[in-house]
Parts: sequence; structure tokens; C-alpha cells
Amino acid sequence: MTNALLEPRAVGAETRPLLRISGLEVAYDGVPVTHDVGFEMAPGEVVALVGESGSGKTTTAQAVIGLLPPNGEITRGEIRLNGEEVSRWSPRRFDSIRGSVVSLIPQDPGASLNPVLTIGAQVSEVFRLHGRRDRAGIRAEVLALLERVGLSQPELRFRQYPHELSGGMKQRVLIAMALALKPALVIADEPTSALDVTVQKRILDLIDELRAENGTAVLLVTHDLAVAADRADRIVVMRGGRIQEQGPARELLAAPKEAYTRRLLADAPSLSAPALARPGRLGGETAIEVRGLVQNFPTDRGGSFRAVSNVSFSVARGSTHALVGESGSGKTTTARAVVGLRRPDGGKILVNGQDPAALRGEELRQFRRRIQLVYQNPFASLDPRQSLRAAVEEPLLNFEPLAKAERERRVHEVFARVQLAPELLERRPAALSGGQRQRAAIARALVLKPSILVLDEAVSALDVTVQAQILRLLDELQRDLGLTYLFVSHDLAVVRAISDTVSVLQGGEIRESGPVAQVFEAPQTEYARQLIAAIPGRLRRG
Amino acid sequence: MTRRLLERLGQALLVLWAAFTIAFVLLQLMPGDAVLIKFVGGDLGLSPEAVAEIRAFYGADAPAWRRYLDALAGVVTGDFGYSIASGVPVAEEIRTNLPATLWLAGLAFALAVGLALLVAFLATLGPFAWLRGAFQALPGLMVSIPVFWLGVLLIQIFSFKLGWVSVIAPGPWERLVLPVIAISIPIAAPLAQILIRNLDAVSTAPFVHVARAKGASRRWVMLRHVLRNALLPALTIAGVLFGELLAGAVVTETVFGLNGIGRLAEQAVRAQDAAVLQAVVLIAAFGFVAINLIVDLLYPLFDPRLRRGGRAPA
Amino acid sequence: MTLNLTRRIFAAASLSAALLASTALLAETPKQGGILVYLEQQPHTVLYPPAGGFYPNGGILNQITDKLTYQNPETLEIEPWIAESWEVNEDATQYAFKLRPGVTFSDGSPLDAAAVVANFDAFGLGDQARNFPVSEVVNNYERGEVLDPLTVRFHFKAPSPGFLQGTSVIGSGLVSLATLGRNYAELGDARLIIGSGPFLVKSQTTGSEVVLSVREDYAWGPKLHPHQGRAPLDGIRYVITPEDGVRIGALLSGQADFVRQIQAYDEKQVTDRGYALYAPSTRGVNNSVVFRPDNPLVADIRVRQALLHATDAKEIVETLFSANYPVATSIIAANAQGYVDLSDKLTYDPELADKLLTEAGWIVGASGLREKDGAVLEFTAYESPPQPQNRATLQLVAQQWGRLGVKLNVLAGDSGSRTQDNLDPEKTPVSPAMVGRADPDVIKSQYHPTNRNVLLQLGGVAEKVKSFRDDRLNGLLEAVAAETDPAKRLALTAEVQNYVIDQAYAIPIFEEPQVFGGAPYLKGVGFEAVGRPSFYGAWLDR
Amino acid sequence: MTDILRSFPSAASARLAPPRFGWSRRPPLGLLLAWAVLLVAAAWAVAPEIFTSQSGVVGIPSEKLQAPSAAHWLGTDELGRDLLARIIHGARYSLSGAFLAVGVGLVFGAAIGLTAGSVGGRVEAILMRIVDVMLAIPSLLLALSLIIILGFGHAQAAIAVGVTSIASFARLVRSEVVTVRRSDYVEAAFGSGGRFLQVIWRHVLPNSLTTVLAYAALQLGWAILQISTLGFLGYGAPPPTPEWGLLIAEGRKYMMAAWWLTAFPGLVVILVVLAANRVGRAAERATR
Repeated sequence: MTNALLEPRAVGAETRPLLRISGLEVAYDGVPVTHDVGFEMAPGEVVALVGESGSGKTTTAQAVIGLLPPNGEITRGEIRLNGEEVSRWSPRRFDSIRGSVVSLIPQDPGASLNPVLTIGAQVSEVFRLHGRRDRAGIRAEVLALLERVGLSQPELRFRQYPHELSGGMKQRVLIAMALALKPALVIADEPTSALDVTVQKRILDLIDELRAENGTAVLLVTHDLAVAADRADRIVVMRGGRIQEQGPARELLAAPKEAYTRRLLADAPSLSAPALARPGRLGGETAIEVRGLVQNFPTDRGGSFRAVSNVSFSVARGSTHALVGESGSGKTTTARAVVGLRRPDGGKILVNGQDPAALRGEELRQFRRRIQLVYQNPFASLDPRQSLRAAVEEPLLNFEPLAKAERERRVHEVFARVQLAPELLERRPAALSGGQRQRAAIARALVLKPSILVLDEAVSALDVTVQAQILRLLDELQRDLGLTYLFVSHDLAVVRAISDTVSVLQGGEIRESGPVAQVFEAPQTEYARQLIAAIPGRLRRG
Repeated sequence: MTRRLLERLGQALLVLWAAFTIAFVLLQLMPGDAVLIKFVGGDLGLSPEAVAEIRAFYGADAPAWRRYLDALAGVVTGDFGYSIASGVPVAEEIRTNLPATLWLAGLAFALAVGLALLVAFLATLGPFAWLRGAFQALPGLMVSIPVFWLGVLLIQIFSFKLGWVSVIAPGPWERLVLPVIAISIPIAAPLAQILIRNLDAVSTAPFVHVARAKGASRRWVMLRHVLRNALLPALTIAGVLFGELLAGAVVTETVFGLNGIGRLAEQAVRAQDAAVLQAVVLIAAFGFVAINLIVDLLYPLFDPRLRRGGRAPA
Repeated sequence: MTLNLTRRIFAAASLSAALLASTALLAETPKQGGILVYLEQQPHTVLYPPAGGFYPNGGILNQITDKLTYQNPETLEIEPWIAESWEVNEDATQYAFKLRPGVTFSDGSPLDAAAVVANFDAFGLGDQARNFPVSEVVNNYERGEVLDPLTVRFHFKAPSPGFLQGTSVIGSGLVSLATLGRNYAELGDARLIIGSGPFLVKSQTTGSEVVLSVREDYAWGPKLHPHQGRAPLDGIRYVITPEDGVRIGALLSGQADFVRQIQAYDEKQVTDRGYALYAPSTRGVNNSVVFRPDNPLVADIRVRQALLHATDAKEIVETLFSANYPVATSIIAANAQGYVDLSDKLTYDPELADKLLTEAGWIVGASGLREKDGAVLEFTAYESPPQPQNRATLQLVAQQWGRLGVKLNVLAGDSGSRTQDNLDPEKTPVSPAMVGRADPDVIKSQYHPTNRNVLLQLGGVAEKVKSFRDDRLNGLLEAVAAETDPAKRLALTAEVQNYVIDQAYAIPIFEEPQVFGGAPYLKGVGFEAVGRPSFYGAWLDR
Repeated sequence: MTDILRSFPSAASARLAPPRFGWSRRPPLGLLLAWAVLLVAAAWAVAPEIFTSQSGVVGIPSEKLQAPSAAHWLGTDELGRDLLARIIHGARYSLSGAFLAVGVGLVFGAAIGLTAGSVGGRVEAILMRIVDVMLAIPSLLLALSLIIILGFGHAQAAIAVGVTSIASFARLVRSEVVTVRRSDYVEAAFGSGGRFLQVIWRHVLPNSLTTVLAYAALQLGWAILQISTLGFLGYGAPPPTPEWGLLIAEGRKYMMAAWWLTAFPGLVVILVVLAANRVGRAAERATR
């Protein structure tokens, strides 16, 4: 096949765009989900495709690499790669340029490697698919590649299976596969959203480096405007399957033309300045007191693993304390112990002066009226078979008998509190958006009038704009009801926006703690400094 | 590893003991006993005294607990006792019947696996949409056919009408052809269903998408990535299929007049031939437990995720 | 000329064809060789010769054992076999037999006077230690005496006129001392039966197959038998094929040579295709429904008579059976010894039945069933699987009785329940009478309480019987057995038949033949007096 | 420990790409046909008189073993009974038997599974060992033995079949219960002061039952097959009950003389089982 695309560095590459999409319409089962999408990419350029879930950004990216789901098809428009219209190519013809001319860095490194093949086999496959046959040569090249993407002990990695690698390592392997044949265009589809912040930064840095090395263009698909701001030359903002706005990153961020872009910018916690003015609420009565908490988990082999060791902090009534850390840091375990869902293996917890570990049966039930947990995933924390009314009413039924009218009043009251329309009361969770669900979950937590809310990654699963709304709601509730929050999050930007005090956890221990301003502006420990440096958007801000 | 293995073996023994005990209790609850059925119901014109003597000869006049302990002690020492219905030692009954059933079940299983693979492939990779649809619906039909009905039909058509295979040929092989087909079809159905479901599920897994992005064709992806991942979970229903095979053996051995454990078991139930039934239940339970144990132990060989050790920091 | 014994011949397509075949048989010399495939419905149970009444047992025993005498199936004359000659004293209390020299069992041991005495001692006296029951054909036996190695004399406590014929039946087959040394319970294993017959047991697969092979040195067939010397067949393979449909299908598709139990509805297929149908009569008790008068429901003779007249045997035979199954005209077959025609007493007369039931106080109630003092005229009977189409027969009987408001429930039941309940008149007031065996003293062995006791009188195996006992009937039965004068014996037999029908103890339905099917190329099959096949002279013409 | 964004993107992409088998548009033709078959069978069971004027148990002896004709669409049996009438009248026994069998399995299996899954610990270990034992005993032999103990009859056969399915129901219910019990909303229900039994009743039971009920629908077809297998082996309803398995079992003897007695009841069983499976599968898909 004589194919200009197989020569990505062909003469004239500078003069014509590497990728040119125009009037693209993709339909699933005949229903269009993108409309008139069009943009261009120059060779070596980084373009960020930004949007919230459902905006059509992933669909567009899939169309470019010719891997739409079986029920999807391109109904209108064209995709030109190096000037050639590829959207109508036969699958076989497309196979020949995938991996060599266009390649993909996928979203979820955990599931993107075949669990039953070794890393070596999977990376080698790229070479074999594109005509290389010499085993030894491939092996040498793969080992070099693994080393290049920053994997230690490449010989060992070559033999290992995916489950033996951490998330960050897997993403490095995937990057190695995507860049193995030095393609002209790499599509990076949310390449870091499943990773911890520090890892996220290192991976993005790696992609940047390799891009610079090979002159590869990158189409970066992301929901995170901050990431786009840090990495992209140009930004394309999508919403509801349409392009809202596009332009050079600097210009677009500095002077967004569209209202939607402005809102995205305003709502992105890492880009905007601390949004919520925190009045001095410290120094009051202590609501939560944790001293020397130890939590162990049994392991498969009958041993035990210390998830939390010697964690101490206290939270003043009416204030917000954040537990921040990466996955495995022990922050959620700590929060669950505070709510009384786990008994500590050591140390002491006092909540409103009571030790949840010492409570049994009825006392524990009564204790739970005062402290409520809000979960990360509003899809999982509401019973799919219950209407919102039943879900919110249920806690009331668990305690002293209330007249029906009184219950009704309380339900409506708390619904109004979380700014949910009363007509949603009869709906089931499946009929609600993520934001509405999380509001309902908060309503359920509030209906018993607790004094403390423990929020476990309560906004992490939400789109930025929704996230911002919920954060504002939480702030209002705290002010109006005098609530105390224990806020668990991996997202430092969000933590900075809502917390008064913060404890930074790593490996089950507190690395640093103190008032937010102090920790963020003048971190004392190396780990805290790294974490804060990894918050995306800093490059842009400055 | 060894501790886990010992634990599993202990559990297996417990299951075997319980199965044996349940079989014994069930037999006690049945009206009459083997001696009554054979020597009174059997139209032999024996006097009540003669029947009582025969009962004493077999030790069938002892109290239940005594017989239970005797039978248990016998089994532990490898003595399965005497079949009242046929008058030969149970061990010999098993020896003559087990190989036939093992062949029947083994061949049927092999055919079922082949059939399931074929159907699953055609259902997911077949050339035309209508063909794929037809093959997707096929397992549903296969599982709806009563084995005995299929057996009767197969005999009528292929043996009696077309004369292709004999159902009473002297060698074991020719007689096995139709029964093997009859059993394998309903066994293949759930297997095919699981395979189709897995192939569908694995085909949409992110790693398949990634492999395609590397430039792999659909076929390459199917063979190298999808197949192994889709086949693995099918292993877990091996134990269930074993039970199905046994039930299939009972029915087909009856329809085709083959000898084997299945028919032996059914006849033992009918004749309340305690020693035989207990032995069959033990063998079946042993098979079930052993297969599950083997699958459990083998699974890690095929799925590196279940291999112990070497876990990197999360 | 074996075919003539069968009263009704359906050989080949027509009777003339059968005659042709039989004349051909005279002219042809048998071809030697080949294995006969015999499909049998049920597996054998015990091969102790006196248990040979059960057809599957007899079908095997008849080939592997010889008898002292041979009853010519045509003439019913007793002819020499192992005994070359015999003498009987006046009052039939002493029998002396002169044995044929040079006869051996298949284990090589001689069949001499000692062996014969051992056999008849076991048959006539039973053996407590070995659980051998007393043979029903040997009555009043006292002892056997070895006069010289080839001469024996048997002594009887009382006259035993039936003994000479008794030495010719399958139940008096001679087995070696080794076999007699076994326990009764072991004799389910065919390989343990060592006889002197033309075939010997080569192998058995319990419950499914028995293979016989020819004895090359066999030279002592019945003296007047058309065939002499080694049997033409090389062997016989008995395959247990319980499925009716498979047996007939296998025969017609050429996979089997000879099958037992061709059902009436399949007869046409057999003859239409030119296959031979053999339907030797069993000359025994007719297929009947019998009452258990111990049960109060049928204690009233009027009820029994009513049901007798409510049963339309003709309809049953026409619906379910064929010309090989004559409608019963007595309790025994028309060609059995001592038969009298009682068809006048066996009329189908629903009006009479209605009258009798009404007289007895059974009035049709609201449910449509007859009632009396709160009791309903409802019976339960277990079907008897070995009898031809017994389930359908009973259902048709139930339909016929149903027209008169009498309910008959037909149960399939497991063997245990069936055996137990069939011994309990409360549970089974009526029962199909089994004709699984054929004995010379058929009526006595069917009705006498110490034998098969079908009426369930006091004093038999049935322990649940409360009071019923008919001494007149038993007296008559014993008189028949003891009577030495043939004429008087016949008269007594006639009296018994009349008595049973007058008392309406049984409803005879049809005369049961043994219907066999044979391939057109199978020749020379013989049948003994009660319909069990003999393959001594059989050969395959192919 | 937290599974950041793990479940969220998949749910979002599911929304983006509509599922291939959806209820969103008209149900597929096959499913409609399956429902139609089941409705007809149910109608036969409820009011057989509407569909046939002939008796299912009493025949006309003179019209025995007739081939299918205008008078007897599916022919007659050895006693001159109309086969179609017998099939129609038999629906009641076969369907009620299937429901009874599945009911027995469901109720007892759910009780065991729910107790094991929600109480946990030693109780769970013991119950699941018992389930293991039940699975290890060949189900057909267990059913045959139970029938001998319970006596012969169509209800007894159904119960025996039901008992053999308890173990698989118990396993499924337990695994569902364990999943549901681990879910956030159950923890939240406890967290808002719910008592053990209340939470089990309000959340765990209903949420685990959806899958289980779909499985039960699938089991209906299986139960019909099992009951007819028992009938075939001679352990079914006593004659003249026109239960379908019994029809095949009886009819097969006449295979050479009257093929229709075997063929048609077999086809009816296949159709109904197929329909029940189709509907069950659709239900299962809808709950997933």
C-alpha cells in the first residue's frame, strides 16, 4: 500500500494540517451525538478537547482513530489525516495506520492491559502487528522503550503481568505502546484521570517529553480544564456534542468568549482563586478528637496490614477539617472509624465527647443521629428501588415516631435546604442527574439534624460545574446549620476551597497538618510540597 | 498453599461424608427395602420365613444406626458391600459400569465444548447479522430440548430410519454415538451462552480497544486477547456441568439401554439397593468435589491474576 | 416341528408363508455359526432354576440347563432327555430314572446320579442355609437315592402325580454341585450358573447384557428333537432393552435377530415387513384384575360381581390388543389343562352391574360417584409394568367402571410402595394379577395363600390381612394338587374355575401370549410348553 | 482505598452509548412471540374448556391411534383420547408443577441465602457447607429418592424438583445479598440508625431479589424439563393425568406406530420452555 500516512514526516507536513476534522456528525443507533464538529491540528501540536461527561469529546476522539463502538457510525463530515480522508476507510486499511500513524493512550490503565498476557508480550505486539518479525530485535527495542517511559527494572517488567504493576506503571506501559512506532498523532483520552495527582503530573510530563522528542502531535481529551491549561497549545471546548469555543490556550483562558467556557473556568477549583471566604471558625469547642488512631486490615495470607498508624487530629465545632492524600493513604479508613463503621485497633476517637468504639446496639444507633456519612458515588449510595421521598424519610422512621404530617414537613424542609425541587420527591435515583443524587444523599444525611457530616470524596465523582454547586451548597449549609465537616478528598484544589484545617496523609500517617492557608502556602514537608506542586493549573496561574 | 489445600481437602471429605449420610437417611425414609422389592415383589414365590432369612443374610434386619455404622466403616475401608438387587459386590458393579459412563460423559463433554465454541464463534464472529442472530438464539433452543425426547428422536431417525448407527452393536463405540450427541446438546447450550456473553463482554473491554488501537485486526484481537479471557470464566461452571452430565447419563443410558453408572443409579433407586446407591452418590459427590477442587487449583495456571505472590505495591 | 406348538402363527406375511417356512425348515440343513442378538425387556433376577418362572430368567436358563425329561411342545408328551428311561410306581410315590452316560456340566464335572439327587434335594426340600426356596413343581418330596452312578430314585411322602412333568420344566434345570454350593442371593450372577445345556454363560454385564457361547462338545439334546449335537449358533447375546420402541425398531432395522415382548400395536409393523411374529400361549392364568375381599369395599360379593359385569374385556382387547390376545373365557387360558369355558358367566352387562351395586346399597351421589354410609366406591390399583400395556388396560378399566360411578385410581408407584401396598388389602382392594411366571399347577400357585396369594388371604406373606380366608377355595386347590387320577383332577380344576368366577374373585380379561418377533432369516426357534424360547435348534440363514 | 472515578466514567459512557439491547424502543419480535406462547399456555391451564371440547382423560376407544386429521388435529392415543385435548388439559399440571418447583426452590433458597448472606460468620459458613453438600449430590438421584419418599404425584414431583434447585437458589441469593450488603446504600441505611432486620427487609431483600426473580423465570423452563424427565423415567404424575412429560413418556412406546404421540408433546414442551427462557433472559437483562 502506498500510503502517505505511513510517512508522517513527509515533505510539506508543515504546510498542511496533520488532522483536519470538519462537519463531523457521529450517531449511535441512528441518533446523532455530535454535531458539526470541526477543528484542525498541526504536526507536533497539543490540542486539548475539553468538556464534561456527555459532551461528545470521547466520541470525537474515537472517530479519529476509527474505533467507534459497534452501534456508532460517522453519518456526516470528514476526517482528514495528512490530507487523506480516512473516515470511510475499510477496517483493514485503517488497521495498518493504527498504532503506527495514530495511536491511543487510554483512559483507564487498570483495565486497558490484557490481564493474561505479560507486559513484554503486549508491547512487542505493536511491533509484530506492523510487520516486525525478529524476536530478539523486538525484545531489545521493547526493553529500551520500557526504560524510556521510566519503568525501573525493564527486564522484570517484561516478564510481569499487568496486575503486578501499579496504576502509574501500567499507564507508562500504555504510553510505551502508543509511542513505540513514533506515530504522528497520539490520542490521549483522559490519560490521567484514574491516577493520583502526583502520578498524574509525572505521566503528563512524560507524554510532554516524548512528544517533544518525536514531534508527535497529541489530542488530549480531558474533563479537567486545568490539565488542558497546563499542557495544551490549543483548546477545544465541547458541550452537548457541539464545539462551544476553540482557540489558542492562552487566549482562550485569558479571555473566554462563551459563557460556558467562563463558567468552566470559574468552577474549576484549581484554576480559580479560593472561592469561599472562610471566616475564622477555629478555636471553638472540639467536635471530633482523634488520638493515635491505628487501623489494621487482615491480608490474604493471614497476616495484617497497617492502613492507619498513629493518626491524630481534632476538628473544632462548625469548622471543616480535610483529610487529604492519595489512594492508600488511609484517609477513608480514618473517616469510617470516626463514623463508627470500624473499630480502631488502637488509639481513641471522641465525637461530641463520645467514643463510638465503646458504643453498642441502641447507643450506637443514637450516636449515629449526630454524625452522618456522605459517600463518594451518589449512584451507589441511594437504594435504586427507593423513591427519594422514601430514602429521605427512612432515617426519621428509624427513630422516635413522628406523625406523618411532621415527617412530611421535615422531608420538604430538608429538600428545600439542598435546593431540590419538591417534584423530584417521587423519582427514583436512576431518573436523576449525578448532582441531584448527591443533593438527595446530603438531604438524607441532614434529615436527622446531625451536628457532624463526614464527606468521603463527596464531590470527586461529579463534573466540575456540578462539583462547584455542591461545594457552594455545603458551605451554605455549614453556615446556616453550624455543621462540622470532616472532608475526605484526594483533590487538593477542592480541599483548599472548602477547608479550614487540613491533615495530609501518606501511607497511613499524617505528614503535615494545620490551617489550610499555612499548609498550602508554606508546606513544611517534602511530600506536601510535591502534592501541592502536582495540582494541575499551576503552570497557567503562574 | 499447603494449608489452604489441606483445608479444602478437609472440606471435601466433610462434603463426602454428608452426602453419604444424606443418601443413607433418604433410603431409610423410603417405603420398603431392597429385600422386599426383590424377593417379595420379584414374583419368586418365597415364604415369609425365607424372606426373613435373606434379610438376615444381607444384614438388612439390623437397626438403622448399626447398618449406617457398618456401611460407613465399610466405605472407609474400601468395602462397598453387596448389591441386593443383582447379587454381586457393589465394587464389581461399579467396576463394570463406571468406565462406560466415563466414556459417555467424557466424549459428550468434549463434543459439548466443541459445539459450544462453534456456536459462540458463529454467534459473535459469524459473517452476517442474521446468521449471528440465529446462532445467538441457538443455545436457548438447545437447552429447551428434553434429552430423552431428543434421544428417542435420534434413535428413530439415525438408527432405525437411516440405519447409520446401531444402538445395540456389540462394541462400545458405535452405541455411544447417538447418546453422546443427545447429552452433549443441552450441555453445550449453557456453555455456549456463557461463551457468547463473555465474548461480548470481553470484546468491549478497554484492553481490546487498546489492542485495536495498536492496529490489530478483529480476528487477531479475538484470537489473542478475547478468547482466553472469555474462556476462563467458563471453567467455573465445570462442576455444575458435571452434575448435568450425570443426569444426562441417567436419562440417555435408559433411553439407549446402555449400561453405566447412570442407569445403575436409577435402578438402584428403584430397587432401593442401598449399597449401590450410596456408592454412586459417593462417586458422584467425589467427582463434583474433585472437579471443583481441580478447577480451583488449576485456575491460577490460566489466570495469572490468581497466582500468589509477586504483587507490586498498589 | 416347533412352529406348530404356537397356537397362532403370524409368520412372514401370511399363514401360507409360515407353512412354507416350516416345510422349508424340514428340508434345509441348518447353517452353523453366528451370534444371535436377543433383546430382552427386563434383566434377569436370580438364575436358581426354580426361579425360572420369571420370563427373563427362564429365557436364559432354558439355554444353559438340561432337564431330566423333555416335554414335546406339540404333543405335550414326556420324552427322554438326560433320563433315558424311567419307572413310576402305582401310587406315584417313587420315581426311578436311568441317566444318559457321558453328560458333563460346562465346568467338566459329570452329570451323574449324585448330581441329580443333589439338584432335586435342593429343589424339593429347599436349603435353609443357602436360602433355597422349595420348588413349586416338586410336591411331597421326601428324598433322592443314588442306585448306581447312572440311576436315581426319588421317594415321596405322598402321591406326587405331577412330578414326571415337573422334571421337564425350566424350574427343574440341572446345575452343577458348584452352583448348588452357592447362596441363593449370589445366584443373580449368571456366570455362577453351571449347567449342562447347549450353551454356557460367557460373560455378563449386570443389568444390561449376558453373552452365551455354544458348547462344542454338546451331544445330549432331547432324544427326539429334530436337531442333534452341537447347537448351530455360536452364541447368544442377550441385550436388556427396556424401551419397547427401541426393541421393535432395532428388530425392524436389522440390528437384532429376536426380541421378546412385541406390543400389540407394533405387531402390524412386524408382519407388514415380512418379519416373523411368534405368539406362543403361556397356557397359564389369564391376565386378570383380582379382588382382595379382606377390604370391606369389595367384601360384598355383589360389588365384585357388579364390577365383573362392568368390565368390557372385549372392548379392552379390541382397543389395545390383537388377535394374539384372545378375550378370556375363564381364569385360565383355553389351551391350559382342565380349562372350562365360562364365557356365559363373564358377560359385559352394565345394567346388571348397576342393579347389583344398587342392591348392595351403593347409590350414585352428588359427586357422580357411588356412595354408601359416607364411604365412596373408589379403588386404587398399582399398574404392573411387566404385563403388556397394563397401564392402558387399567385406564380403560377405570373408564369403564367410571361409567357406573366407580372410581379406579391407577398408580405407577415405586417398587417399594407397590410391593408393600400390594400386600395390604386396605391400600389395594383390586390389583392386576401378575402372570410373570408359568407353572403347571397354575391356579393353585396363583391363588393359594402359601403360594402367590393374589387374593391376600390370611396365612400368606401379607401380614396386614385381618380376617379373609376362603377355606373352600384352598381346599379345592389342595385337592387338585394331590389328586392322582387325571380325570378327577380335571373335574376339580373345572370346579375351581367355576368357584373363583362365581365368587367374582377375579375379572379375567385376556389370555396372555408371549409375543416375540424374529428376523426373517432366523429359523428353527423352539418354544417350550409355556412359551419360553429355546435356541438349541435355531440358526441364522444368512 | 477509595475508588476514585472508577465506576463513574463507565456509567457515564453507558449513558453515552445506548446499550445494544434496550427496552427503549419496541421489544424484539422474538420476545413478543415468547410472551404470546406463554399467554396461550397459561390460558390453557386456566380454562382448557375454551380451547377444546374434548376430554383430556376419557377417550373413544374405537378412535384409537389415529393420525392427525381434521377431527383430531394432533391425532389420538392408544385409548382414543384426542392428543391436542390432552396437551391443553395438561398445561395446568405442567405449568403449576413448574411454578411449584420454582416456588419451593425460591422460597427455601432465598431463606438460606438471605440468612447466610446477611448474618455472615459461622452461620454463613455452615449454611454454605450444607449448600455444597446439596450441590454434590446428583440432583436427579435426589429428586427420584424424594419422590419415592413423598409418593408419586405431580405435586410431589414438582416439590422434588424444587428441592433440588434450593442449593443453586441459595448460592445466587447469598452472592446477591453479599453484594447488596456491601453497597453504600445499605451501609447508609445502617448509618442512619436502621435496625438489622429493618435494613434487610427494606433494602437487602428487594435489591437482591430482582436478579433472583429473573433467575427464577429462567428456572421455570428448567423445571418443566426436569418434571418431564421424571415423568419419562416413570416418576411423574400417575395416569391418566395428561402432564406433558408423561405424554412423551407414554407416547414413546408408540413411536413406531404413532409418531405424533411423541413428537407433538415434545414440540410443545420445547416451545414453552423456549418461551419461558426467552422471557426470563429478557427479565434478567432488564435487571442488570
